Amino acid sequence: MNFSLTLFNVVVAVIIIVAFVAMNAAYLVWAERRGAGRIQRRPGPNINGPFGLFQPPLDGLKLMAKQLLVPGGADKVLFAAAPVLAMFPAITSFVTIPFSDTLVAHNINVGLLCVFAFAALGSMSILFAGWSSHNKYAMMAAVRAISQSVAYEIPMLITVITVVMISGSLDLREIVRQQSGNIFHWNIFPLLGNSHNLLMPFSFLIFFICSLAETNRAPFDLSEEESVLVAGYHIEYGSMGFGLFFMGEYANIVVGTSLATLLFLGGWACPFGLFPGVWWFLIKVYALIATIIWIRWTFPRSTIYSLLNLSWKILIPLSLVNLLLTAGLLKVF
Amino acid sequence: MIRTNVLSAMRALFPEAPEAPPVVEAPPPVPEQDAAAAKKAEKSAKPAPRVNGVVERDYAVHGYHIDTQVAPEQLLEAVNILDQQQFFLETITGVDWIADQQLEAIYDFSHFGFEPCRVVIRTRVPRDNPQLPTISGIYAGANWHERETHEFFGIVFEGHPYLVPLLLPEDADFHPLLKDFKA
Amino acid sequence: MIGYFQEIFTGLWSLFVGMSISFKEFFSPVVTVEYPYETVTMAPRFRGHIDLVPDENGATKCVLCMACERACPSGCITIEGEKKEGEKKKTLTLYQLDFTRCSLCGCCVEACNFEAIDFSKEYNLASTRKEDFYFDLLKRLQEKRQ
Amino acid sequence: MSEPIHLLPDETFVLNVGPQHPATHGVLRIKMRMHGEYVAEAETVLGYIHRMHEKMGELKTYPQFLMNLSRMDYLGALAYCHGHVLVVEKASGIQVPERAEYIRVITVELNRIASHLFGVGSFVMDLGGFSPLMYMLQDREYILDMLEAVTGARLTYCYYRFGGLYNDIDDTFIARARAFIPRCRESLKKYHRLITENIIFRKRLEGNVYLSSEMCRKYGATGGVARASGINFDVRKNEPYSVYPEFNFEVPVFTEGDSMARYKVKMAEIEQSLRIIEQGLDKLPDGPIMPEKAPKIIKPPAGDYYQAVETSKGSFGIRLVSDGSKNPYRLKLRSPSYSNVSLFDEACVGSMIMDAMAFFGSLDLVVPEIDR
Repeated sequence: MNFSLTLFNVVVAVIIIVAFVAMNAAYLVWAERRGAGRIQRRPGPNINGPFGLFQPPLDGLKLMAKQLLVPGGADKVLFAAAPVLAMFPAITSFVTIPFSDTLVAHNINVGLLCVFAFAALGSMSILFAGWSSHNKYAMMAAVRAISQSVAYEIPMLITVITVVMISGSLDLREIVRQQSGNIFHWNIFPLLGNSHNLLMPFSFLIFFICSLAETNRAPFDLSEEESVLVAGYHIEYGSMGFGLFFMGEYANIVVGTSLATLLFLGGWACPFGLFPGVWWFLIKVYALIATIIWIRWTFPRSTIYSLLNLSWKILIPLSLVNLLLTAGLLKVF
Repeated sequence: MIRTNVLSAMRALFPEAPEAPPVVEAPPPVPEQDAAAAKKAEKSAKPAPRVNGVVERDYAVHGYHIDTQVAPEQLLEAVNILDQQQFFLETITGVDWIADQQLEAIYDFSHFGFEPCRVVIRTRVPRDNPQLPTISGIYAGANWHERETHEFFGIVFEGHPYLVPLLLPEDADFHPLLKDFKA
Repeated sequence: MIGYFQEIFTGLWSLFVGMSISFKEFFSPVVTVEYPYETVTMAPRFRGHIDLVPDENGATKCVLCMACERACPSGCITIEGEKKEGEKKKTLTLYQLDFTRCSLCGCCVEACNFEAIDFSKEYNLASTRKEDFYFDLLKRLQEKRQ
Repeated sequence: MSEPIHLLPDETFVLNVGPQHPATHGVLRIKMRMHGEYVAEAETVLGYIHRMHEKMGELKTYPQFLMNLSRMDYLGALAYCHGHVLVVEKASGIQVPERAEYIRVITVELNRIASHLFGVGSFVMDLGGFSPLMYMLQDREYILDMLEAVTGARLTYCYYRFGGLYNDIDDTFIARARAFIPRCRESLKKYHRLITENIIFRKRLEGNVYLSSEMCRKYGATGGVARASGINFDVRKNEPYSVYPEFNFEVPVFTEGDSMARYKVKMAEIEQSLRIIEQGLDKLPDGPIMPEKAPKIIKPPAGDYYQAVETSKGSFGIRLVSDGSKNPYRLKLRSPSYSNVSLFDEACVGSMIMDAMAFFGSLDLVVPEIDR
């Protein structure tokens, strides 16, 4: 009885999560296009439905109506598996991500570890797609994506360790609970609150840059650079295979920003210390997503070597120093 | 300064004609010429082939200063002179003088300096066996211009590293700018 | 060492400057015209395809001098006329413009000494059939008269 | 920056960039032999939109060929038309009224700004920044609207005639041009803050594919490419034509020889073109726009004529060989980008493909002009 109830709970939760991620992915495309349009002083999609809100389902319909082509010489199994894998890490990550104190599919006390373990699978889908497509552009993109992923996992995890050290827990709920209260109790703000997180804004910056790179977003979207690699790893994908990659990118963004919110911005805590709840979590997540969109439509793309230089020469040393100093501060206070 | 340098160096190419023929430039005829003059102009449609040598031209009329006609053997020597004077290659082109059964290759050179000096080197080859030495060893940029001249006129540039059509399809065996080319 | 940090900070600052610019643009009004729903008015000198100019009776001014046909670089004008009985001059029976080849250079309009042709202001020209672009200008003129 | 690497021939592969590739701005193909991310060998393949303008020139009469010139470089078409009318006027001895020349210069410079804005914008788009292109298109749109009101066309103008112009400019045009100058200066400041100072942009472009001045000379590169490599060459200054000697402007020259310098040259040239337009509007004389006795039929006397003009891409030369008939005997179009792109094969070897494509974008190519 107890087991079947848990199973029922998990199934319902997974369905909700899939729906949440898919809706998010679809409507973030809309938001990105509208936002890009406004930044470029044009309206963006505004014909289908009010404010163009029917655009994403119609696009999905169009993609689904198209034939799924497998290029000659492609590895059929991996080629089909790659787009599915693109969505998978995002969905599984959400199983352990708490939306509020009570709203979580399945909380485990090493939730943070779990999220990173799944998120690392995302680059596998790019590798599969690039390798199986039998296309040189896709292959180059895959190699880029892997080296980028390797380079940015390191500073990202080192930075996360600082948060874990302060909170003393890998449980995401616990990390947020410690930040409850008003805006100054959040991890990002130094001095007040947890008193020994002087370097947290700095950690947040590193984390944010790394999550941009991890999710292959501009200015680090080298594996889908349209001006050289045409579309990168999903060059050979059409139909819903492409659609899944496209949605996977946005789903990964949601995961990344959710993590940033939980670790640094106080999760579902209200800035004024009032009415904490899931809405505050969502507001913060979407604010971060808006920032990411804003960044994408402002900056040119980085190069692969300056991208790797940024990681190995700047972010990793800085995050190591950050880790050491945080440890020292923890010891002192 | 550079103009006189080039002029003297070019004249040295033609030792048998030390005195350059005096430049006689007919002023451009007034546009409203009578019918007889127009007919006359039409009759003299093909300019008489000029002998090899150096001519100084009126820049205001022709748009270039020094007009050199060389024999194909002298071409590399003449181009070398310009290379030493830091000239750059504007373009290479051909003209099909079908009445004379000759093809003319025209090399346009100009200079980055502030004294305008445009030099034209022209050379004529028989139409049935058009062969010229390549200057792509001196001017790397001549590579493409020679390929273009080759595909449009059929002039063969000996020693050219890669003489295949550039603008036309790579299997094109026709030369569209020849006057007897019919599409 | 100072250079290392200076580079990081100037770099970051330039990024913030860029973001402030795009932020400002975000709240600026839209400058585009949503084409099928709203259109811009064409400039008076806009050169669309040519059209026959009606005289005060609504008939064509063309006298079949063929100047436009000769002037056209692409040979896209075809003119036919016939001599009706009891009339001195030929009358125009066909003025066809092959718009697929027209490059809108205006040589024909300049060549015309009778001001019989002029540029139209048409720009909404789209079709999936080539034949739709063989305009019979005389017919257009007659339709306009009605 | 990319170090020269030891290339192992058996570890290379061929990458076909183009003919349909976003970075080639049209249909141009580059056959690249890659060593990982590095370019080991490149061969540019042209001719995908070759239209044989030169043969058309021989088959058509002089006025009929007018419209072909604007089909070469459709972004900065007026400068090409200018070269064509100048060489025919020179050949047949037609005197152009001063007002017509001034209007030609003003419109050419406006068109040059439009071309540079689009060139820089699409270059930044190659680097992944899309919004700057959109901002630049707004300014360009203003120019195109202005030119459309005068010439009747937006890109493929047919405005200049042998001896003068198709029609005169009006007060609206002058007012709009005057309003454009401060507006463009203002947005130039914005572009500098948004692009020139941006760290990502600078990191990508500084030191990106160095071109020496000697290499530019050997390949006959002109225009912005040569001026970025320290060659002070601008046909408007070095070999003044039209009424350019009466204008006070500078030729921006940079010595770095990298893509950043090529970009900066363009931005600086926009400023100089604004200066020329400003002076041109001030000095604009009254008078006719066509000579009183414009010849109806153009028949230049036999001989050959050359005219070079400075277009937005470089020095455009036109060689006219006339045999005294209604048609040119030979019309050679020397397109600047043809020479500019010919050095790509040699220059890009050893750089990473991203840098090679950024370099390619910095050359500011318009493929119809290369292929003619």
